Amino acid sequence: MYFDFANVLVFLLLGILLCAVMLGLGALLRPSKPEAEKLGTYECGERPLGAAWINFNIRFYIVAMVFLIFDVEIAFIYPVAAVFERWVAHGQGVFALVEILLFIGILFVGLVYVWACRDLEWLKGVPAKASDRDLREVARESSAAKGWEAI
Amino acid sequence: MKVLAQALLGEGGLLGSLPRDLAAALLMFAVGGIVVFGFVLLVAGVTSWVERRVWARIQSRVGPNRVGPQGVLQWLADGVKNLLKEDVVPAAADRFLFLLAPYVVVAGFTASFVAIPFAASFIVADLDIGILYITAVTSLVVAGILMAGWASNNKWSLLGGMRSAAQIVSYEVPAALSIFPVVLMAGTLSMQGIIAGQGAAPWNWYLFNNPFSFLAFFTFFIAALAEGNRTPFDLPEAETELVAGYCTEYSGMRALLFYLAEWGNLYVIGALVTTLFLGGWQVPRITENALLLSLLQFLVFFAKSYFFVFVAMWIRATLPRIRVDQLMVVCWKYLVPIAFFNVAGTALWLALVGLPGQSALASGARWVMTGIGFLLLVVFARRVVYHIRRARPELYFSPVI
Amino acid sequence: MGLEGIEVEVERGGGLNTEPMILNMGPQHPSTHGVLRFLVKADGEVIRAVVPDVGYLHRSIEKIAEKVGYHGFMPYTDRVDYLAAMFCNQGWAMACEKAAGIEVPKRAEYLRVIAAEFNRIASHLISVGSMAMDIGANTPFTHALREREKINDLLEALCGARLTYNYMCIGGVTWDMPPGFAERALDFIERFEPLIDEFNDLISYNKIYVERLAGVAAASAEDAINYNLVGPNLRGSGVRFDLRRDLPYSVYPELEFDIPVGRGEVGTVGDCFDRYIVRVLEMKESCRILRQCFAQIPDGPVLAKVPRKFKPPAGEVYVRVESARGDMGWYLVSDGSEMPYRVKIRTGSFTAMAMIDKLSRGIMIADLVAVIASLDVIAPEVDR
Amino acid sequence: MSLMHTLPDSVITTRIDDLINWMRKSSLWYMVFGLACCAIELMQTGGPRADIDRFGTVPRATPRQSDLIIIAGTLTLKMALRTKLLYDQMPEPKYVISMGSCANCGGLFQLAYSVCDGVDKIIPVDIYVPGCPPRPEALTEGLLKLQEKMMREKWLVKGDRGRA
Amino acid sequence: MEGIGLNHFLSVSAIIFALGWYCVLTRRNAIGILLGIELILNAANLNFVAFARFSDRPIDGQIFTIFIIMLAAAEAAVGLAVILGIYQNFGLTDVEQTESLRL
Amino acid sequence: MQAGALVFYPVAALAIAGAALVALSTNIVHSAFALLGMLVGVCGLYLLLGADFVAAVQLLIYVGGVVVLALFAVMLTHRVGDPVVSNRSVGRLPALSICGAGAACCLVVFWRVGWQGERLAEPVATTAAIGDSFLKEYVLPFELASVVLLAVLVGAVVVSRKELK
Amino acid sequence: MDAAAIHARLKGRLGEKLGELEQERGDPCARVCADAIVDACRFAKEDEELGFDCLTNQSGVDYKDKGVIQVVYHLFSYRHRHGFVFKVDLPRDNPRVATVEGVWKTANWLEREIYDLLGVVFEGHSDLRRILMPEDWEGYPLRKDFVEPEQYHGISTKRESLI
Amino acid sequence: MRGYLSNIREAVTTVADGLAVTFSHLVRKPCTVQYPDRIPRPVQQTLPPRYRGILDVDMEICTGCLACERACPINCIAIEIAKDKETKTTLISRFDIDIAKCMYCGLCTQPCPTGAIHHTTEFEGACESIGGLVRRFVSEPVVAYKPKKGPEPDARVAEVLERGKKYLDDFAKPASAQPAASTGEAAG
Ligand code: SF4
Ligand code: SF4
Ligand code: SF4
Repeated sequence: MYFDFANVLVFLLLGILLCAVMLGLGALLRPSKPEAEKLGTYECGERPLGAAWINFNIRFYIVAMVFLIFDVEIAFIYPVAAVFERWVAHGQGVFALVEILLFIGILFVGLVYVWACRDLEWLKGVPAKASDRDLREVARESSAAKGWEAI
Repeated sequence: MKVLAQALLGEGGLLGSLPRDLAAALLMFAVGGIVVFGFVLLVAGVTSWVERRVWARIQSRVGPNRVGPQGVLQWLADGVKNLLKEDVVPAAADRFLFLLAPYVVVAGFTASFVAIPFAASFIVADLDIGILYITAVTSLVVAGILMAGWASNNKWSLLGGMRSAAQIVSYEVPAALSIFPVVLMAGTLSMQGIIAGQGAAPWNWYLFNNPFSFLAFFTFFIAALAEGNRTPFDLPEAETELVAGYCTEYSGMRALLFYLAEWGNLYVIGALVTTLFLGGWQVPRITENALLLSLLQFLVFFAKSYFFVFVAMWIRATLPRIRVDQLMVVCWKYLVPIAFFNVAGTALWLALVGLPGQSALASGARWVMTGIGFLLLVVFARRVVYHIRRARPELYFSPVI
Repeated sequence: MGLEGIEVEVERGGGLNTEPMILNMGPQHPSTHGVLRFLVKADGEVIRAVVPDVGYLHRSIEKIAEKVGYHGFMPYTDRVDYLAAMFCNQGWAMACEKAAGIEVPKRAEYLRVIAAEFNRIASHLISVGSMAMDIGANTPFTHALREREKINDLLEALCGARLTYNYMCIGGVTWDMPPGFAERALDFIERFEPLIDEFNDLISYNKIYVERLAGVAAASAEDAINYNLVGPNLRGSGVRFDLRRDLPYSVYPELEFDIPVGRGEVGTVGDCFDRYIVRVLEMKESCRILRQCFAQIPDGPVLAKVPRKFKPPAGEVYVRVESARGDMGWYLVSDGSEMPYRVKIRTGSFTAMAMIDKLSRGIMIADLVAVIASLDVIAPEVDR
Repeated sequence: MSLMHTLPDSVITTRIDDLINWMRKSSLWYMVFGLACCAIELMQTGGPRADIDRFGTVPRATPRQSDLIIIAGTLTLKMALRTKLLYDQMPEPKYVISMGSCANCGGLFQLAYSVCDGVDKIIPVDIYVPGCPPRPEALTEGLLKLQEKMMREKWLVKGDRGRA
Repeated sequence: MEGIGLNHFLSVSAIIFALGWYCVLTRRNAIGILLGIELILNAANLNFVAFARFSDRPIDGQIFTIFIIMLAAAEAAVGLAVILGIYQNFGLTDVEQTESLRL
Repeated sequence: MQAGALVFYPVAALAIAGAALVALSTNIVHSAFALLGMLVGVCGLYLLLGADFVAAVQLLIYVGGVVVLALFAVMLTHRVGDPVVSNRSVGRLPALSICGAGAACCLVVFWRVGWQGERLAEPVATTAAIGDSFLKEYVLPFELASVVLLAVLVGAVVVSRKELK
Repeated sequence: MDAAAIHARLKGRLGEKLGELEQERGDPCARVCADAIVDACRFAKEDEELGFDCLTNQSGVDYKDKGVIQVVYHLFSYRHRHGFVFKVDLPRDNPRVATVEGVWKTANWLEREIYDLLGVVFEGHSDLRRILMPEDWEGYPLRKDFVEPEQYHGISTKRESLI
Repeated sequence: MRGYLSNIREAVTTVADGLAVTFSHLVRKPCTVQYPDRIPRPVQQTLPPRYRGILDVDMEICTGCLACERACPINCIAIEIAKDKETKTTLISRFDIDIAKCMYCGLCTQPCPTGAIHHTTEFEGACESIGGLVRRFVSEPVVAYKPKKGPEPDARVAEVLERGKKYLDDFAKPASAQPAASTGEAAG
């Protein structure tokens, strides 16, 4: 068993080694000319409008949360599923079956609940008259190409 | 591999005496090195070329055909080119995480090859938790992608990273749920164990075992595509929306490492599908020569896996991409319930009908399922012929041009 | 316990939906057709407002018209809408002819229609193809390019260029059909029509595709008219209006064709899918028109006599042609000299672009791409 | 500590350079960057008829992963600034193909008030492709010319890159 | 596996535990505190597995660990949801202030 | 040095370093990513202890779930670049002394008691045993777990939904 | 309705503010006083019989010699399939006119373009920014006396001829 | 439930049909023309005669009339001529075309009396320097061609002239001598 586990470690190391070799070899061969402009953030050819590190939609979060619950469930079923066939063979199939079905069933209720409450849907309705004044200001400013030094 | 180790080092566990362990480690690194640097790199590289050629063919083009015969070395050229490309770390990025991300992604991806079987006697480590292990290490990839997306400090990257993470984790649920029918039937999580439960002939595959596993095959494949960020689920790198997704800011080799993981992942998907549903390396015992048999098994396994790699490419060349809200709908409202249904169904089936050989119904069912599968293929082929007839194109059967 | 170094996050009511992210799409962005730029205020993936920023391709074509003269301006019109240059040629030629009262020979009119309709197919091919590509399917786009190449070949044989045709001239066309052209063209149409069906099988009615487009960014007929949407976009909103039939010019009255309109087949009337499918159907209609043209085209000269020093009398005209992107208006003011006094081109993309903000509120970022593609906005037409 | 331009000029090193250059030229990724009419021909060049993917040349959406920027079309003054920025954001080594009359020297839009007459005013151009628009084959030829040029470059061998 | 005994694992666990506590004590950001709690739980898990491994019923310890992991996940889900809720309503993730908010 | 130690120390170091970063990093996103390192390290320790199934579950749930969730939550709630986010509620020093003392006590006790542990046999597969236990002794907790999960799902969704509408 | 009828109906509403019907080669047109243009447009749109639901084109012409900048409105009715043209003469040195954005949405961008290229200020316009030219551009290019600037952000606008 | 199942059905059938279309392309011939090397005939030869490629001038038949220079809207033709009083001939000392600027519109070729200036099917002109994109047709002054009354005596020139004439003939001729306004119907 340790041998098997050691292999996992070895492969993780090899993955890292792979990257290191590639990047190291590259470091020997590639040019490097950092310039201020080059290191600027790419934003479709415009100067970036602020950092990207800002908040974003909560939908992703809810999805991840629902996932987490189901993930735990999956972790629980794995060992049971692995022995299920043996239990069936030993004639205790019904007990195991009931247990699995109960477990899955209860969680399925959860899914149904989330579904029914429309929590899995992406909220779309947005205040139709969200102001675009700030956007226009941004457009005006960037259109003026302020701060673009002469070429 | 264990066999090899035992042959070379003798019986006994690891983590005992140092010299023996070192020898074992050497062996592991040697084999691992061959697998990672030889097989994985090669497969990922060649896959990129094959993908371009298949795409090209579907799009009435030729595709890369200049580097090496028919362009097979195209991936090498791309690799060398990217090796020589300047490595840009944007000033606004979170430098440490930005540099770390590719390592995490690639390590997570290479680690999954530990449990991928190649032949009956060749698997790096037939982990007892095999299939669970592969699902688990994929999580590293998610973390790496999030890392890349966040560290870049670029809006497109961040959006791409978010989408990617949300997508991979969501689809892990239907994927894992679709694995259960197989696990239920095989009674083990070990990859070799699962394969051992199947046979060489199609009707001995889990795919055709019962209606539920047949359905599970499709849900699994779809979910696996989504986990691999493949069309129609390629939102994270949706070019027309998010530029290049989470690797927008990555250049040269670093970007290539992400792509490497992606192409390699394609093979992992294929190998998983093959293992779980298509009988893995099972071949009829046509020869007694162990080496020859192993080779044959390897070829069969590889061919089956690569067929699914091809299917993924083919799908990618065909389908548009779904939207992020639809992505969730497809996952939670379609795949997950169906997968639940499959698990419950398979459990019931096993409890009431049993495995083939245990009851006549079970044995009969797999014939029926095989028949249905064949029928579907025929229907599809007829449709292909219809399209050809209608367009009256110039036919051309050679795989190369 | 020490409380040193505390700075309090005081921002109150900072709900999760109140910090939208300002995204900058373009001017270099794979989906913006040509160089357009959109400032998007997005709340996660949902768009709250869009401000298009144009002018990245403003080539001052209208000003150049005042410098190069009537004949010399013809090649410039090719660049106004490079995907459908024939219509610009035609618009300019018609404007000049109307200003000077020149009658164009019948055969030339037919040739113009033939060239224009081929161009319409070519343009729509790009439009529907890039629509598919923006939704994420690359193959339909390349198939569209493949067919377009065949049209390019035909047009190349007819007028010597693949994109910037400069085929029409004031008073007619520059070349008559080359020998064998009609046969080649008909053969192409013969093979092309089933390919439209194949295209539909491949992508148009694909469930994912339909779901992506259905009900997205629907423009009601009233809004469409108010915002002056034209051509396929207008018809997508269910308004059965086509200059070729309703304010006929050239030889269109002699031809028989249908005007497809959006019916809300899969979603709401006037949604992205309607605008898309109208274009697909129009390609079929164009094939029909072309067949009739080749059957009906008379013999005769293809060019009226026009002096090399072309000087229309002072005055002004406004001509509208149904381009691939709809009603294209040519406003020409002449002061009787050799140079036009003022030329103004009112293009479909320009007005469509103005509507994007209205259409895209509350949709998702991925949809914005579809909306732009479905409106078939191209930069040179917006900016000129 | 790059080995670039440090090795002595010898048969072997030149050979290695050749190999490197051959690999590099066979994998020229270009940025999706269409400006005007020429962009349509650029598209067709990537399309099924001309298919420059044959030479390993594929489009990339981000400048970070591109080796080549094809200036396809009219460069307006407004766009010129952005183009410069995009070019700057490409990692070395990078190449520029100027496609079409407008990009070469402003072409027919030299008469315009809002057009930058030639992309070489803002970024160094490697290859000029004439045409208005150049047909896909012409652009392909430009690409091949660029490949020839790349083959002449030095990588490990001492000396400058051999760029103009 | 000579040389490495129970002590070693317990030591690691103790260190992680202490760091977890440190994190919980010093952070004012609620999410940070949650991360600290995860550290503590992991330390506990490690103990369970380690002790079990060196006892004669290795499986029980592991099952405990699995249940703890489950609970940790549940805690994370609910905890983070609550934090988000607070943030949404009050725009802050700072524990000291939320106290005074009297939710 | 033993081979076991050769593996143990780096893995333990990874776990501790990760934990330290979680606790000490000023940037909460870094903390969240450091948690990843800690979890992987602990996962390695589980493997060393022969608990393969637990290790996999750790990866699956913690790395794939909790870390991602935490990251999402962090990205949802805070503006990075604000240095204020990680300021402290307890002085650094008092906290450090408390925790340091605690850890030191534990360590001393452990090493005094001297659970050196005997040489362990090769670990055996655990999945089947765990599965059997779930169906035997632990059947009630197993089923309860699903109820708990259901409650968590409903609860968490309700909590985070309230604000959306 | 034919041109004369349209004109008559408009005249009924606008009276003196509407000029004579001109109908040479182009479309029927009439001059409108600058202060009446919104009224005229609104009437033209909302009146049942006129029903000009669409502003197909709006453009400006610089008549330098006359010292006038003319804004031209091309109206079209999808309902009745007829068209009409309004013209407004504005003084060249200070061209200002009320916006018709409130009548037809499409006027928003068309007016911005006229503002950008000819410098006509549309009073009451919601978003009067330059549209085609960059915000820091000087001059109105479509005016007859526009001179090209020597350079823009350091890019010179002249080029040596190769031949 | 109905909608649910029909959604699945539609998705499966349409996706499968799309897949069938793409699969059928695997046995169709690619339409790629493998320029430059793997093609049966050079692309130039496959282009139609009207193709407006790079301009060429046959100096043998150029009359030095400057019609082309005047016709070009963007002045990318530069011709220098000198009248030789004694021999009554025109000397062309420069004939440059800036193909970097040219827009390939063909306006210059239409007024040429002999078809000397014409578009070819040549399109390959990529160059590393922009200076290389100027085509100079005169290296040292040449005597301009003078149209002869009868047939051209010089066989070589005659051949070129023939080509030029053919080139010009391809252009549409204005409907003859009738007044412009009424051409259409009468000629049709
Ligand atoms: S060179 Fe010609 S075709 Fe190309 S962008 Fe300029 S005008 Fe358009
Ligand atoms: S083709 Fe047009 S642009 Fe070129 S030289 Fe002739 S007239 Fe001038
Ligand atoms: S080329 Fe033709 S038009 Fe030009 S100068 Fe010579 S003869 Fe005259």
